[in-house]
Amino acid sequence: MEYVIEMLNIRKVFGNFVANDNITLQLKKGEIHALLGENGAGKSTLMNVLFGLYQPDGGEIRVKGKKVNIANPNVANDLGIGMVHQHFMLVDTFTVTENIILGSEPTKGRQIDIEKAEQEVRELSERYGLAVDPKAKIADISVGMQQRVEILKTLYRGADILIFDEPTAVLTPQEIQELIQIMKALVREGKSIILITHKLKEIMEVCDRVTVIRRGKGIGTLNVSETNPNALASLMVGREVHFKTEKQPSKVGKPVLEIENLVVKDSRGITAVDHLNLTVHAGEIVGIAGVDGNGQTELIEAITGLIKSESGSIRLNGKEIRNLTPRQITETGVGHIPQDRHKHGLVLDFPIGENMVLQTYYKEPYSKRGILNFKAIYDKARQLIQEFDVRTPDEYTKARALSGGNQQKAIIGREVDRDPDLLIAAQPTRGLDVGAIEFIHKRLIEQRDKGKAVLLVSFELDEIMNVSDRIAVIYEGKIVAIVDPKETTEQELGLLMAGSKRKEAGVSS
Amino acid sequence: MSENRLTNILVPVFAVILGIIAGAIVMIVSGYDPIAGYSALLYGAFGDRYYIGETIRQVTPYILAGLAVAFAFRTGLFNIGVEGQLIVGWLAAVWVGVAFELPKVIHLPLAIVAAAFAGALWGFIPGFLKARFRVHEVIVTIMMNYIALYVSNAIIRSVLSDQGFKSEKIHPTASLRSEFLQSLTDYSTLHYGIIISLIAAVVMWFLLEKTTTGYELRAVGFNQHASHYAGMNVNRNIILSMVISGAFAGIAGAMEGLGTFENVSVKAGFTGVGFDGIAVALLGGNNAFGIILAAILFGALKVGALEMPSAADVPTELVDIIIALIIFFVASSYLIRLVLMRFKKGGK
Amino acid sequence: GQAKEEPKKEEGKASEFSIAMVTDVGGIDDKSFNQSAWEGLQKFGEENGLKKGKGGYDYLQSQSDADYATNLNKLVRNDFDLIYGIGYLMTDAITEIAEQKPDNKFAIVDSVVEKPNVASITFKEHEGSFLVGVVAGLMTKTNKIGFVGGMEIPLIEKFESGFIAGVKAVNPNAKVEVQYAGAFDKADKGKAIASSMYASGIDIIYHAAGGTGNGVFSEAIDLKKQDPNKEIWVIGVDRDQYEEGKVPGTDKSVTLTSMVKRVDVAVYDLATKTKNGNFPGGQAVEYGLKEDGVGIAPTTKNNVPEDVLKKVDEWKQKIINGEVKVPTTRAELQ
Amino acid sequence: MLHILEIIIPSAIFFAAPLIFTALGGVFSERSGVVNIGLEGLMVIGAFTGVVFNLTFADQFGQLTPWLAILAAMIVASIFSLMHAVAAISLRADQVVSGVAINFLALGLSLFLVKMWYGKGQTDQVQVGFDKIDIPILSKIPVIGPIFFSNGYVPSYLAIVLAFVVWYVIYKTPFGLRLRAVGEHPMAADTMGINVAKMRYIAVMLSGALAGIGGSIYATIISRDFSHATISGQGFMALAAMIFGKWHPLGAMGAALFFGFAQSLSIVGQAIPFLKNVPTVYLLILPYALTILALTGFIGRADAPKALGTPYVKGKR
Ligand SMILES: Nc1ncnc2c1ncn2[C@@H]1O[C@H](COP(=O)(O)OP(=O)(O)OP(=O)(O)O)[C@@H](O)[C@H]1O
Ligand SMILES: Nc1ncnc2c1ncn2[C@@H]1O[C@H](COP(=O)(O)OP(=O)(O)OP(=O)(O)O)[C@@H](O)[C@H]1O
Ligand SMILES: [Mg+2]
Ligand SMILES: [Mg+2]
Repeated sequence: MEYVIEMLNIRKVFGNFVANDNITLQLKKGEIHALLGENGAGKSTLMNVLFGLYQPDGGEIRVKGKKVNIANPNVANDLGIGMVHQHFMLVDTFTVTENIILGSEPTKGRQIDIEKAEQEVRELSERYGLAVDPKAKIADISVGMQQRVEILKTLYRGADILIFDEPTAVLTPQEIQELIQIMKALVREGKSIILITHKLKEIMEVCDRVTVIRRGKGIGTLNVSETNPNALASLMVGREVHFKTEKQPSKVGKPVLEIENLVVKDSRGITAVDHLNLTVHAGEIVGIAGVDGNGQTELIEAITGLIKSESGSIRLNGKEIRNLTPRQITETGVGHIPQDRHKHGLVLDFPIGENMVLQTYYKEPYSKRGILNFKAIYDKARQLIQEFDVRTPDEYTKARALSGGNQQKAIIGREVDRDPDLLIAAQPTRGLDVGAIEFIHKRLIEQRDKGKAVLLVSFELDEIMNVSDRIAVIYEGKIVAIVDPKETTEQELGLLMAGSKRKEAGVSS
Repeated sequence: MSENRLTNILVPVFAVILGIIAGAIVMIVSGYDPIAGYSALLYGAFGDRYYIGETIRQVTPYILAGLAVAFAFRTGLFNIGVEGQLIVGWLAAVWVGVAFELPKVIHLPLAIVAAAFAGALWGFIPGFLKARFRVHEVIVTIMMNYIALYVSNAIIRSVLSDQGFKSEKIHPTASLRSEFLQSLTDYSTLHYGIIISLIAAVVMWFLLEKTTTGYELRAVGFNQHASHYAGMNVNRNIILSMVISGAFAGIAGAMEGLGTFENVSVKAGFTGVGFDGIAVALLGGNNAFGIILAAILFGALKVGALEMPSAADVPTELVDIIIALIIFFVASSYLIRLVLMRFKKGGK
Repeated sequence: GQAKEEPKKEEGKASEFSIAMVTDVGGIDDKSFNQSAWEGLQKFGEENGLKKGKGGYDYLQSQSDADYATNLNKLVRNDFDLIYGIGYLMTDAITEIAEQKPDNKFAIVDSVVEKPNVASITFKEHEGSFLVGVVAGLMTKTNKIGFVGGMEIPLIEKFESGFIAGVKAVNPNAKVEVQYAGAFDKADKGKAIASSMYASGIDIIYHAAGGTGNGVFSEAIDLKKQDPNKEIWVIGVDRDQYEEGKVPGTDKSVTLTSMVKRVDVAVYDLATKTKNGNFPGGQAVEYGLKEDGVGIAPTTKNNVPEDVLKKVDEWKQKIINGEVKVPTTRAELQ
Repeated sequence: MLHILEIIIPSAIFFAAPLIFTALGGVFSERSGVVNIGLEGLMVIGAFTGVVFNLTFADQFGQLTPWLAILAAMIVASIFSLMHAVAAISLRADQVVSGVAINFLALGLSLFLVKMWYGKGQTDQVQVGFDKIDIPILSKIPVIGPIFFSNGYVPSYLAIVLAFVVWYVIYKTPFGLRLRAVGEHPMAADTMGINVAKMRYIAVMLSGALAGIGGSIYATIISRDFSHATISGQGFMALAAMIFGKWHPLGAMGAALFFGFAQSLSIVGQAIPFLKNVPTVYLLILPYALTILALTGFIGRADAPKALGTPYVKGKR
């Protein structure tokens, strides 16, 4: 058989939780093999087993026919297995080269031979058209670039079997296209690839075969040519799922958020938002499409008061809120689902309950004259938990213990419940499975139908396309176009986001 | 949940037991008689009402120092400066105690408040520098300790005395001592400070667990970004927590100045109470009630130790070894937790 | 603890006159007054056939200032007949316990407590310092002399004033450089001060700084090792510090002389008096040259020539028979 | 003025040396992600071992004794630091806590042993110390010769040399790269096949060894005996020096020298004409006040290694 990798009946148990239950996955030489499953289905776990980070509790692994015991990543490396992790494994104070050679450094004498290393990296990068600068610091390069560094790490170690764990979750359409080209190039060079992704489109586009797992169990392996997205989705979730979320045409009301000539500098003092204009009305969802790093983050942090802006004006229902404190802004009626749920969204070491009143603890009924009223707090928590179906043992459980998906639901519950006139949602579905995504999209639309204004920022074009009523394309800190999702295509958007074609700057319709 | 709480209580208990066992082993290995050693220790700590009085007297500043350390810890700050804050508190209390003549109802509270203020000021500086310039509070508090030591020595010499080595005795109206307590404990140096320290413990618990201020302080301690996002003033909370922590430490100083010594003298070195406070806080799990228990334990060990050389000629340092090991076992609670786990599993 | 108390009382009374002392944090091996006092106690104990421990002679060491009262109390409860507090730091503790236990006998060294049941022992350190000052004044080659004090307190000021007076008496144009380390246990400060003093041409340093003095010695020794013909000296304090000054690999010592303070004599003396029933309660006994309470170390002759020693003796007589009045403070020094 | 420098600088260097050694140790430990407040205690152990060894073997080894004493201190202290390593790395202890424990234990244990072995509160004075030297050629250089290269102790100069060695190791060698990776992003290091625990053990034991040296040279050169007061705060000053120096070997050395300078200024200052009438207290607090000012003013905020203080648990995100 020409399988390069065979994982047979792999079993992995954490405590008394079975993450992988007799999963079998066989990888042919030169194929791109998709691994599909919900959040927590066990994909990362399975791959971590293959990569030697975890030891299987059952089953066996064969590489090129012979049985192996992958005790640690070194063994995996020696077997030519390389992994690009879901959460990047890069030291961002190091340079690209330092990250790549880490652990197998070329030396002259006792000293690292950095010139030689940089040379090798440069050659590799050219050979696969990765175009990374060996001398650049990780902290200074884009997420897409960082991912290429991850790829180079595996190539540098001579891997011919590559594992990609949710590589596209963090990429922009352009970057995704480039990644796909890279993967094809790799396969042409005789490498084999396992690709984990939640995005069925990508599977259909690049993969030869797909293995589906659900709640730790293997459901089966199909040839991509013989299946379709809906079939895959229902296989993965175990029920019917709708991609296009149903919604009535929007009843647009008065302007809620009005931004004029806003200028914001980023932490390094470079102008990130450059005389930006944008208006969001009651009862509409405005989606901001753009390549990561074009000022989305700064724009949102400026609106919500997390960072100060240089000049311009931000009005909420006509009231100037620019450079007010976050609290003043929240109180004027802004809700914010932050991009980084772990950094901003939650105090992970607080119980879910106390996280539910993060912005309102000082108000009645949650406290009176500075004394907290825990009954009121936990009543509210219980209500939200069941209303937004947050899967947690109880409201006293630390937020840390919840899955990304459930953490996200908790945050959305909290923000929506404050009933703000403007709801800002940044990457609300990042890394979540189709089920959770569906739920969250419903909630956003619900708000809009209640006559609230919603500002959605996302790198996932199809999310933007099917949730927004208007799409504002951001490029280099400016809104370069406002388009109607019904009249545009991903291709057009992609071009706009790349800054090629310019419509008249974003004056609102 | 409750199981969790149980382990949280069991861990320090086990740590203490292990520490005491280890102490016995040390004694045996080094050729001392552990029975004699520990009975001397016990007698020296609780042997009769005098010793009990002395133990309680020692416990008093320990509770407050522990609270000071813990309060900062809970807000994510490490206050090694309790020692210095204690010294300036001591100085301030005595200063008020000798400088004014007032009725007790005013004088005593005034002296204590002065101490709290002095300590708070000493805590404010590192807090402010951390908030405003992101200067590492550990260094600043270390430096502030030395500054406190030398400055207070200088003041004692030039202001509170005429180039002497100690201030006068404080006026009785500012004293925490009482005939009653002394007669009760046969002339120990026990004073009313213990009541103050217990009140302080309640205050800390209430402030942190029950008030919005405490909610903010804890939130900032866990995650500054999220606190900022939630509209809290992170810098204000950092400063506040250092100020309150310092105030507790200052009051600890007042206990020494108004109770134990009734004056303040030039110090050749640190009192050590501030550093012991770190141990107390850690063993007490940075929790008000736990701190009281931890303080009692360490206070008893310290006072009881004095009996060991004469009664069992075991060096007093043995106690420091025991304390160290206890802290060590608390730190390595993971080990104890594992054991407890096995235990539970076996039970099922 | 009553039951526990009783039998002790019996044996306490049964056995003869018992004495004990409380040291400060220094301990009975501090090469200073604590050690000296303990030597006195031991001498008394052995001569009277006492055993160490309860009912005989004993000591307690304090771990911190807070322990003084506790330790004194411990000794009281163990029924020692005479209890010494060693060092001025114990003044308050003694005062307090003397009030609480009017029937017990106490003694304090280096300080005065006016209580009927307390005997105070002080020394005329200024007199002894005057004599070593004379030695320094006569021996200096550079006419630059140093004084290193521990903490700037009245007690140490007595050393300083007496010393300077002594120097000036025999060598008016010698200059005495005074510096305080701010602590009695900071050897590093002592060493740095000494190094700067020697570097600035000072050739004799008198230290009254306890442990801080160790630094002075180590600096002098290191310099001497580096250049054996270098003429630099240290003057020891409290006990004969000739040994501390020994230069490794030689039989030389950088200790020129030492101002010895016979705490042992005083302690022994007081114990005997009390045993014989004449306890000088409420009095302050001051030990000076006359009483052999202070003086210069016998080893002085090793490094100091005959004629100088003769001079020293002349001054000693002058002081004893009151011709010279030695200042005890800077004010008097003027 | 020059003359004053000839007094201040050598004593500055001599004050700094123990801090430099110890701070460099701290750099290793914390660069690997393990907080080490235990430096104070490790210095205590070093001082204790150094002195005891010196007293015990002076007759056998003669002039070599102090050097062998340093070696002994190094070994014993690094073994002692194993406790911290086990707690902090294997037992996932709170690293601050176990550091504090180390400090208590070191002092308690060493004094306990001193009382046991010598029957008193402090050891005798060591007889064989280090010699003051003038560095051959260099000390002859006019002006700077007498200031920098005279009246020094060999270990002091070694400290400065070592700082550069450590810099080389941490920034130029594979070991250094891995060490820093482990301190910044242990999981990344792990996936690159680096044994995180092993690296951290090595780092902590190095910090023990260096703090041991720091403590022993302090005791042998300065106090010449060991007692409760021998090491009182130097470890914390070294910690400060390390943070002040932004976890960089040369930075730490600079900071240590700065402390040393301030220290000796505060002592020698009393002898300097134009500082004579300044009240002593100002000179005494000078080093500490200056440090705070320096940190606040031009140094600004230092950022620690990212993984500092967090135990690494395989497979945990
Ligand atoms: N280190 C671990 N310890 C305990 N349980 C774990 C661990 N890692 C994963 N799990 C459990 O195993 C399940 C599978 O986790 P895994 O990360 O493989 O999911 P996944 O399919 O990668 O999810 P996602 O799509 O969100 O990446 C999770 O639900 C989690 O509860
Ligand atoms: N060490 C762990 N212990 C327990 N559960 C874990 C651990 N690591 C991951 N998990 C769980 O595994 C599941 C999938 O992990 P993962 O982090 O991929 O979740 P996610 O929803 O994808 O969030 P993310 O946005 O981080 O991808 C989640 O339920 C997560 O809580
Ligand atoms: Mg995953
Ligand atoms: Mg995920």
